[in-house]
Amino acid sequence: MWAFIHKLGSPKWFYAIAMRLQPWFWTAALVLLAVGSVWGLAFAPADYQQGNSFRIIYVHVPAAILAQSCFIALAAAALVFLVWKIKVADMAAAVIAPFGAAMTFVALFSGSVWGVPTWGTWWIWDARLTSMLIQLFLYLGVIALRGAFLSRDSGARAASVLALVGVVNIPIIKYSVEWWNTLHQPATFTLTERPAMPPEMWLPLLIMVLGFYCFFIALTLMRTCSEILKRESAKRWVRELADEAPGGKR
Amino acid sequence: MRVVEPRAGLGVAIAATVKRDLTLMLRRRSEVINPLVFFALVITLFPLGISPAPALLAEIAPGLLWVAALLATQLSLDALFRGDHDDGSLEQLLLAPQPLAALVLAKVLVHWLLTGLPLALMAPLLGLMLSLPSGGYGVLMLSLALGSASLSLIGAIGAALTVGLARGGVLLSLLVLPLYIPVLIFGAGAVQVITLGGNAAPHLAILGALLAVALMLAPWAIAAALRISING
Amino acid sequence: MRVVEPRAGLGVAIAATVKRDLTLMLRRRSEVINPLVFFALVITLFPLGISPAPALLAEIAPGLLWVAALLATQLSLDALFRGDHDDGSLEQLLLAPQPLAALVLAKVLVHWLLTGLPLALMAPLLGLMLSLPSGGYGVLMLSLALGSASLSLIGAIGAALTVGLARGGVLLSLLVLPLYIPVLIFGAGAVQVITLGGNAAPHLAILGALLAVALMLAPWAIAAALRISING
Amino acid sequence: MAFDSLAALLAMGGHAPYVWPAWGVTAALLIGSAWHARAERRQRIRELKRRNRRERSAAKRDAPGDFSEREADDA
Amino acid sequence: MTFRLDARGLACERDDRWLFRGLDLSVAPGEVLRVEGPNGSGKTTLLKILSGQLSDHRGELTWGGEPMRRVRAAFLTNLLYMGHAPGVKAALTPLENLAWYQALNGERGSDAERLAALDEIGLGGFEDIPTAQLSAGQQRRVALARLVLMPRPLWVLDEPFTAIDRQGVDALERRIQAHAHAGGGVILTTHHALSALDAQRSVVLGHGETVQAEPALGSLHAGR
Amino acid sequence: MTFRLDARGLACERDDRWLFRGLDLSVAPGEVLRVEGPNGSGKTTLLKILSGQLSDHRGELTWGGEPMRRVRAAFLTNLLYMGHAPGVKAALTPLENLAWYQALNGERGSDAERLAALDEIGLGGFEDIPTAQLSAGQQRRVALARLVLMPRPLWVLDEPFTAIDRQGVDALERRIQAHAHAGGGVILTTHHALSALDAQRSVVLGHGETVQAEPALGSLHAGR
Ligand code: HEM
Ligand SMILES: Nc1ncnc2c1ncn2[C@@H]1O[C@H](COP(=O)(O)OP(=O)(O)OP(=O)(O)O)[C@@H](O)[C@H]1O
Ligand SMILES: Nc1ncnc2c1ncn2[C@@H]1O[C@H](COP(=O)(O)OP(=O)(O)OP(=O)(O)O)[C@@H](O)[C@H]1O
Ligand SMILES: [Mg+2]
Ligand SMILES: [Mg+2]
Repeated sequence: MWAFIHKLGSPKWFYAIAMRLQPWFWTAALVLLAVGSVWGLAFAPADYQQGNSFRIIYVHVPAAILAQSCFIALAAAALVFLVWKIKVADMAAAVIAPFGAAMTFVALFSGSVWGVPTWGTWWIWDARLTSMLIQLFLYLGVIALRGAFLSRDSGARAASVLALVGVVNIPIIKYSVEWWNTLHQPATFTLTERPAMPPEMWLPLLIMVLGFYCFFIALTLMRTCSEILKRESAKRWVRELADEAPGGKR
Repeated sequence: MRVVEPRAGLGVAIAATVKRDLTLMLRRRSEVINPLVFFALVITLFPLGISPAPALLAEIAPGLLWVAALLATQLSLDALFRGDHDDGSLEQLLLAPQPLAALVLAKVLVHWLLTGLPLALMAPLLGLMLSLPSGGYGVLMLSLALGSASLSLIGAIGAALTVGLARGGVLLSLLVLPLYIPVLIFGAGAVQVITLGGNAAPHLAILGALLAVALMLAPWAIAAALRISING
Repeated sequence: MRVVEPRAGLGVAIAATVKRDLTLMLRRRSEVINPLVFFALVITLFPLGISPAPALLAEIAPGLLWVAALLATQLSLDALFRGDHDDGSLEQLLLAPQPLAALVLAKVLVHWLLTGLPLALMAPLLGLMLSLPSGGYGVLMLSLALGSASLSLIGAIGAALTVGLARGGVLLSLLVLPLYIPVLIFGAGAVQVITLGGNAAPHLAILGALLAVALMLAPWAIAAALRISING
Repeated sequence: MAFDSLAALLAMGGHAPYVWPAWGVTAALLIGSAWHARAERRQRIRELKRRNRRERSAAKRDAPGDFSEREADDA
Repeated sequence: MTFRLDARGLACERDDRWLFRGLDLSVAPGEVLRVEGPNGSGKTTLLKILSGQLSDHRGELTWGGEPMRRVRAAFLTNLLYMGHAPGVKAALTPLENLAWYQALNGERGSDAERLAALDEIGLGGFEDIPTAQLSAGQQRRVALARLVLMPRPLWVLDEPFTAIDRQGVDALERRIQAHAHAGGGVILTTHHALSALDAQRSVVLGHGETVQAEPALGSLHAGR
Repeated sequence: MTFRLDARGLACERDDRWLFRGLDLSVAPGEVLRVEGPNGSGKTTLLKILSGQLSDHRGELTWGGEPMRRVRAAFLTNLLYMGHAPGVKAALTPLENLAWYQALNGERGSDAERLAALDEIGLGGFEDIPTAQLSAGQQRRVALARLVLMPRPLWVLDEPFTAIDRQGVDALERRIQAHAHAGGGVILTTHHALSALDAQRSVVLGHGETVQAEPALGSLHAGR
């Protein structure tokens, strides 16, 4: 187990394994997203209350879930990098952060668009919405901090520390934001109270969530490999690999 | 070796200074988005600190937006001359044969382009989050665009005065905030008037006039302040 | 020459660091007053930007006071390690044979003594200006005193992370303000509850708990962050 | 199929202005990041190839032998 | 027209102590004036006064016979000053740094020109790396490239040899010598023992009130 | 017990270029090791690695035979490092600066002791002036006073002669020599030609990949 982790930590090994796994995840993502989208957009029944605006759920919820998972993945990668000094973990962190921020943005955007027909407003200061917004700021902070250092190594480690501090804070933030909202007034709208969905509504949702996860994994593997090519460009195996690799001819 | 005669070249010098400052800011892209994020963050703090009730927020929205934009501009000003001072290029700027006021104006222009203008463009989004009544958005942007130019100019005077000091940050706020008050009153006033159904034109006209005055006087004041700071 | 054995002396080192930082801050007395004046100025801006109506102001007073205090603390944090970094004494602090976390805690303590504590003491005066209902003043001070200690500790992590960067200021806000939110919510909540006639004890207890957590974790995070910043 | 026609699907029962932008932004971001990842990978490979070519020709010019002696510790 | 910088009766006080008093000096084409003295004797202060950056002093400065105040712009056009801080932006590359300096002077210049200057000063191959990532000596060399690039008659250099390696010092000394031979003027301070630079005149600043002047190889121009 | 710093197989890369590779060196009591090389050859980087400030390098460091990671606290107790930045607070007086340095070391010290150290380093009379108001060389002397005040066996000095005047350089060289004679160890870089300091060993860092080592007067300890 130990040995395996350390092997995986070596860029060469990680590259080999990741490149092998990658096509499978891309395929899975493509299939799942295609099926889920068609099902969700065209075949799932309309909600009896919200009508067709309900179909936003099929992008909103996967994005929201993934946004939170990404932060946990980011913090895990940061921890691995700081404690075991495994460079691949940092390369993964570097590519996870922007994608997590993008997913947070998607959740916020789709949610506020959804809010107009259902709540009649783009934005309310609800606990969940607010903590999502704060999460976006945390992502931006991690990205900005990494970019602000001239030396890549320092930027990497600083961003890792911030990701860890942030992940300690996320539960505290969630808890406090909920406390804060119930303090002033009962929440006007809730996200959780809704009638149980029939399977033909939640099955496509499940498919979409899985599709988003596969997409995330495929993208992370691919971009981490590109990052390896960049950072390890002086190594012989990378150069030999470049000679053999197809594409890039221009 | 013969004496070199002063040559014109003011245009070249200004263009190069604008280009240099743009490059410097854009090279660290985070420098450009930071004031925007700060703006958004401060706006987020208010509902958290005050109350999430939309009616209350709508009432205080113009004031909150303007105060937050003002603080964001002002904080980013601290760096306007500090970097140049620390590495000695401010000394060289002062020893350039070109009129200092013009060079300094170029620096302020870049600051406004990358801070004030984006803030103005972003404000409607935050207005939405504070439930600002529709109808106020155009005036919000216009007043911020006009006003933030004055803020950059006035703030640069403060930045120039404090550049020699180790910790300018808070001191700068102190010097500059009182001068910001007229801009704040007419800027927030314009937005408030329009959301209450009035006519914002007079307020905007005054903002324009303030900007004209600032444009005429501030560059000289900034140049003088820099000379004083470097002298110590 | 024989090898020197590590000696205890941690107490001496901490005391000397506290004394040094106090001397440094007090020698430029303006450093101490600046956050206070910023606090007061920001509080003055709100009535100007929003509305001078006392009823409205009283309603939003706890939130405004807390947000303003938070911003004042946060702005003064940028300088916490920057001076030491620029003149090379941070390098020396890191090379000291004493545990870095303890020395750093001493620096944060001084920061709180000269920023957070005075802010808490001054807040009632500004509360008065915003027509904060009587009865809230004690809790206002207590919540600010407790809360600002957490703010100093959390903010110091951000300050340590950005100390090597040319323009830390605004980036620091981006890093630190999201982390401040729990403190803001419970701090402002405490004051609000008491002015509405409730019991602020649970809020204050949570503020205390947050402080305890920060005291335990922050020094290590700060030390790690400093090591990183110096490295690059 | 929950809709009678393509037009009905596009109209989304009057909720088109909400559903399509939400889906559109999501799709744009997903497709954009995938495309970016692909472009980035090609760019990396291209850079590496160019570098290999450059160093080979330099090596040929200077002295016979392979490029790079800096493979100190692969893996 | 040739240039001439004159100072008459310069005096400067710090902490109730005269750094120098009644100091007369002049720099004309072909002259290298070295300001000497131990640490804290006022060399930097003197150079800042001579380049018009400090105004809390007594005495008179003239440029080409005219009072400095009136011909300041003309004077600055002819001056190249390098202080303790190199005046180089850490986030810009050497090329970009030099481009800005040329533009400040009103010139557009060309990259080829700037590359040549960097090559000559020993930074060839580093022209596109952000200056922050260069070593202490390389950063100072970026500033020194201005000496090659920008034709200004009067150089005022405060410790130009700081952090420069031995070959670099030799090259720089020769460059200064060449500048003087070509009719330029140089005022400099340094604690280094100079080898290649001959025939320089010196002003020696002492501790406290006394100002001595001693001719090194040239004639005596500075004194009480 | 005496000390001994060993480095084995040190390597450091910057911008895809090896500054040095396979570098072995050691410092034992009585030895002065001079790190030489042109600007940008990696001297500062090497000194930071040796003093444990940089961690992005290869190779092993040991102190008294034990890996550095494990004996870091003990090592730091024995180290006096002076970098490019003097580490002196501008708003504090020289006396206050020194008091803090002693306290960092866990000592209380006395004003008399500190005054004596300042006197010896040539700052007598300036002990109560805020350091900001001292000249470049005087500010560096405040930092150098630590050499007199704090008895640490291993000195690591990066360009200690910067901005110091000629007498100052001589005195400092003699101080370093005396430290070595008393059984201390010194690692230093400088571009100055040293006169009083004999019997030092050198590591020469070259441009690019090569690392040569040449014995100056002592024996060869560093090399590939
Ligand atoms: C900007 C606005 C919004 C944001 C930031 C937001 C955020 C979130 C988050 C974070 C989740 C949790 C996902 C999980 O971990 O399970 C979620 C779930 C959900 N949201 Fe939203 N949301 C927004 C608006 C809306 C609106 C307007 C609706 C519809 C009325 C809605 C309906 C739902 C539903 C049905 C779920 C899944 C059920 C659940 O897990 O509670 N959201 N949203
Ligand atoms: N922060 C950094 N990031 C990347 N590269 C750096 C950094 N600092 C230095 N370098 C590179 O490392 C090389 C060695 O720098 P270093 O400061 O060790 O040189 P040095 O021998 O001390 O030179 P000098 O005599 O000029 O002080 C330089 O060529 C520089 O390009
Ligand atoms: N900002 C200042 N305020 C007050 N006094 C100052 C200031 N700067 C310098 N001095 C005083 O002026 C004297 C001369 O300083 P200056 O920097 O000119 O010396 P210098 O000859 O350049 O020395 P060095 O060889 O160390 O560079 C110093 O002794 C110092 O005490
Ligand atoms: Mg000097
Ligand atoms: Mg160096």
